[in-house]
Amino acid sequence: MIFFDNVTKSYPGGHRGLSDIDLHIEPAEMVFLTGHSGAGKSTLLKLIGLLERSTRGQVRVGGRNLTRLKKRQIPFHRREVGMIFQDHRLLHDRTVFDNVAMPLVVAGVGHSETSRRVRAALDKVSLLGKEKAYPVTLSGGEQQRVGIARAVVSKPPVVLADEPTGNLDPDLSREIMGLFDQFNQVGVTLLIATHDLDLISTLNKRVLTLDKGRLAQDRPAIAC
Amino acid sequence: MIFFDNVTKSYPGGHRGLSDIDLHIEPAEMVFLTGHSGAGKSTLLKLIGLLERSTRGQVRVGGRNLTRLKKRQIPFHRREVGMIFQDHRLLHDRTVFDNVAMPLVVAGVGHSETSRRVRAALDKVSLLGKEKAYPVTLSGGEQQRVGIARAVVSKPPVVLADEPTGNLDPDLSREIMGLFDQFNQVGVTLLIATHDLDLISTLNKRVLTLDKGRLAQDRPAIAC
Amino acid sequence: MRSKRQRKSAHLSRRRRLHPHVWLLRHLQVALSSLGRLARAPFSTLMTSAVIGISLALPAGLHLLLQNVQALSGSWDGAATISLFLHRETTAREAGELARDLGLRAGIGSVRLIERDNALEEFQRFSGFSDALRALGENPLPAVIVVEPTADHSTPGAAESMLSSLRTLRQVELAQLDLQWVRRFHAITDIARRAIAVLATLLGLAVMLIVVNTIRLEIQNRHAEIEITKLIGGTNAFIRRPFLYAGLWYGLFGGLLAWFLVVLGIGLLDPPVARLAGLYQSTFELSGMDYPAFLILIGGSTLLGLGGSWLAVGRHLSEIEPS
Amino acid sequence: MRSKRQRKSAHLSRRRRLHPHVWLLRHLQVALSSLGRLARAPFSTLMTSAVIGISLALPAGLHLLLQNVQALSGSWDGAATISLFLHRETTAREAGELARDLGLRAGIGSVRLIERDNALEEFQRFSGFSDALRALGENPLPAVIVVEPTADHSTPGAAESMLSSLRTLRQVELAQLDLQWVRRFHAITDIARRAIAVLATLLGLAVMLIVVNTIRLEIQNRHAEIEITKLIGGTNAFIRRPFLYAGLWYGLFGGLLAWFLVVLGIGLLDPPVARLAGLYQSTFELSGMDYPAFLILIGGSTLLGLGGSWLAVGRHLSEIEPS
Ligand SMILES: Nc1ncnc2c1ncn2[C@@H]1O[C@H](COP(=O)(O)OP(=O)(O)OP(=O)(O)O)[C@@H](O)[C@H]1O
Ligand SMILES: Nc1ncnc2c1ncn2[C@@H]1O[C@H](COP(=O)(O)OP(=O)(O)OP(=O)(O)O)[C@@H](O)[C@H]1O
Ligand SMILES: [Mg+2]
Ligand SMILES: [Mg+2]
Repeated sequence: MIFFDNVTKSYPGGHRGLSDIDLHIEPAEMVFLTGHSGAGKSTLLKLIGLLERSTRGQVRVGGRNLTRLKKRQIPFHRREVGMIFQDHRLLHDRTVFDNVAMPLVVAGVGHSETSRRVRAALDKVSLLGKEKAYPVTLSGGEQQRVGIARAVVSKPPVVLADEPTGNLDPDLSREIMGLFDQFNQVGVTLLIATHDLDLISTLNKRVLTLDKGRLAQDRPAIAC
Repeated sequence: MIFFDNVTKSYPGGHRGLSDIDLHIEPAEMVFLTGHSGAGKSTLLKLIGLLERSTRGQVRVGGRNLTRLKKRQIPFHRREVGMIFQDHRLLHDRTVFDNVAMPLVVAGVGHSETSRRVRAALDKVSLLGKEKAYPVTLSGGEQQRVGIARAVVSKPPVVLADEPTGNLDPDLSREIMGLFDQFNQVGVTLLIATHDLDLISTLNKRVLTLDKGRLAQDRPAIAC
Repeated sequence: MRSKRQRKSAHLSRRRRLHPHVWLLRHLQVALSSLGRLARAPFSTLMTSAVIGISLALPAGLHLLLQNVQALSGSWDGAATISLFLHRETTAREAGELARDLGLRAGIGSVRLIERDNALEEFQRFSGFSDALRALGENPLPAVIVVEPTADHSTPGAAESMLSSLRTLRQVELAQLDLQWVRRFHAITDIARRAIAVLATLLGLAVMLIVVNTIRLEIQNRHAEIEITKLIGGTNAFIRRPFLYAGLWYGLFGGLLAWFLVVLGIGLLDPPVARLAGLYQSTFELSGMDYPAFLILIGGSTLLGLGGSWLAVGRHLSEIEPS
Repeated sequence: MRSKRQRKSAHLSRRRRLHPHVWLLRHLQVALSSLGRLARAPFSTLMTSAVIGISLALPAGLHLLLQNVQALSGSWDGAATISLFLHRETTAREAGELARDLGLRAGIGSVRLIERDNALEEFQRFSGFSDALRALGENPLPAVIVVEPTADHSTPGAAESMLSSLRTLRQVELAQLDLQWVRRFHAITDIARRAIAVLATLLGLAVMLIVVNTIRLEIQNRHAEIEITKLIGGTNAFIRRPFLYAGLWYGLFGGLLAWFLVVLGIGLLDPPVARLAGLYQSTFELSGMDYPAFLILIGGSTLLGLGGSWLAVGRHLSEIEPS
């Protein structure tokens, strides 16, 4: 599903965010990404979501060569990649419902269909009661879950999450990971950057470790 | 230093963020604040920084009764309370140096003095090399440290931190906590909201636990 | 692999084509929702529209005034006229006959006879020296026949040749091609028209700039929204649309306000103009804006608004990229 | 406890008072840094200034034109004049003597004798009926003495009584108080002045609105910055200052641009005006803006800018509170 072929990302100023990454993630795989602060986790996710372009090497997602993708095709690529951020990136002047509905509105999904799917997504993250609330009135954890609902509402084949549990208490973190596992069960490919090594250790998933922009370790899930 | 006297905070709509909190934090104490997501940790910190006003009860900080503080005195109160946020709250169109210098500029500190103190603060969080960088070019952990530098640069007697290590790897988290401990040694009163129970357990500090807006537990530091 | 990739990318492009019905519906939705957004910030919307309205009201109002002046002086503005001053001995009857004969000539559109007494009256009114002339006692003025050539004989050349043929008439002491007032009047209206054109250009430009600026600031203002919309796969067209409609609405409201201001301005100017007309014993009234002019004003304003937002959107939307 | 709290709060307030020298220095810094911010977005700054400039150039330019027209017609605008039409039999010598006598009378400022031939000439030029009058052969016009009362005898009452005393002179056939042209001219300039006043008010308002709107959008735009500044203890005065200076700069630049546009406009209008003046055998030239008018334009514009930003800041800054 996701291929990195000798990918290097240099930021303006010469700083290397990623160096010579080779990587292959199968469809419907769930993979954790760890590494110290500044290791390049966010950079790797950004390359997949086309928030940045690789300096060298090829990134392919779902058969699309991102290196060659034209500018006007980027939106259509992003519709197939759900993204969850450390800082939520919610719109503070829109209700929870409207925030979650955005990917569907952008894709031109009809009104009743949108309503149905948004409710289903909010239900999954246990926020159905906060539909009409504004993000500022939510706690950090609740905002994070709104972001997750938004990322999955349009059922994208790939979901990227950048430290989705950084601001959550341990119980909620486990719950969210369970949620990701559920998505994974129905065939979604997930790539999750996290610092929470304890949590990872309780889940039997593939773990990639970055170190100063290089892939230091690739520990596969132990087949059961 | 910080007194809560039967404090309740109701949000518009009737939701109770905090209920009947009684609390006393001594000068130069370092206190952790934990609790599930939505327990009211951020709300408690906001009351101290006057980002919200209590609905009932009295909050006093450094002898000032915040309930009675006039609107135009709020800025001067905030200068004595350094705040660190989950989402950093940096200005993206200013360099790291300018971001950290803001509290000093606001307080009217002279040019060379500002420069000296900003550099000292950045040195403490090991970011002296990134002085001229813009926040977007920093990793999440680096941005968090800029936020910490900004909160302490004006040497406020009270520092509040809302999940300062949520986005950091374990090593860096420990390092930051060490930093807070250093501030504490020189007499700063610290109140830190966090989910990282493992980290707390390694440090011998007072821990407050909130549950649904109520103070559920107040475990004092074991005197050595 | 390659062919699969190509299929996929073709698929990506295909999703952009919509059924025209759906397309129209979406545009309508965006137009209404952008109107709703403006309505939710009525003060700001009113301000922008007011600035546009005032800017457009000026050239429109001045143009209307110029038209009024030209209407007032309709007779001067027509073809050149030839004045035939008859010998003072010519009797009123002879003069009348001559006028009748001239009316039948080819190339002559209309003929007006001003008899000696009327000539004095008209001259007095025209010059303002009424009492002075009355003091002369005897009427020194001859009868005058004013000949207006038909349109095809009004060119300078044709008028000149008609003049020389009329000059040979027995009863005519002096024939004069009356172009001087026309020339002066044209010089004045020329200045006015030039000034109004300069003004209209400047203010049209100003309206553009206002809209560009407003939309630009609005784009910056909705920075977060644009960034997030791009992040979740919003196309540029999708993001652009509400801004374009906002510009269109600003233009439309500005145009309507300009029209209203012109109507108001005419109302304010009417009393002093009536007083002036009174001094000239005239019953002249300012005429308002007609329907085509109204449509041009509104249409032009709307286009300026749309054009302005187009410029702003083109320049500033691509600057915002998520990171 | 209580007294300690009070002492603390007094301490908080005391920190706000600064040494005047430091205060001035800070203001200068803010003024310059806000200028720097404008310079870093030159397109936007230029646009806002351009809109303000155009809006102010209009009434300023029109006012200047009106002044020019009044200068052109300076003689009409003076005191009322009395025209004495002498009997046709009066000789040139008699007329000259009368004029000299009149010049010595109390209440009479100046006396001008128009002899019969000159009267005809002037009359011809004035009426445009030159050829027609020449055709009359004999000069029908009397000599005229134009008497201008001194300022204190120019009131309608005093002028009327002087008129009746002059009317009794032996040589005078007809005495006429010449107010008609003055009245007409005043009616016209009255319209113009009223229109310009309406315009100046509207456009002054527009400038205010533009600045209010620009600053309002800028405040929204710098939402995050304001929020964070409040968070770290920035006072309202500290946050307000750069916006006020931005308004001031916009006003100043707009005023300078308006002045430039007026100079440009005068330059553009000069050729057709010269042509028109040529038709009247005049060497009239448009005069530019003088120094006090320049100062009023710039000062007024700056004040409008500052006032506009004051309004915007008052309304919108308190809406932004950190959370
Ligand atoms: N836009 C940018 N310009 C320049 N350098 C950048 C930019 N973005 C990131 N970097 C640098 O690239 C390196 C990797 O950054 P990245 O954000 O990928 O780290 P990370 O693994 O996500 O760290 P964290 O856990 O702190 O979020 C860092 O050293 C950072 O300073
Ligand atoms: N402005 C607001 N308006 C209404 N309700 C609010 C507001 N802010 C917070 N709340 C509610 O108050 C409760 C406490 O919120 P708070 O942000 O203090 O929780 P928290 O302990 O910081 O949670 P987290 O660990 O997720 O950050 C939550 O249920 C939240 O929905
Ligand atoms: Mg990161
Ligand atoms: Mg919180």
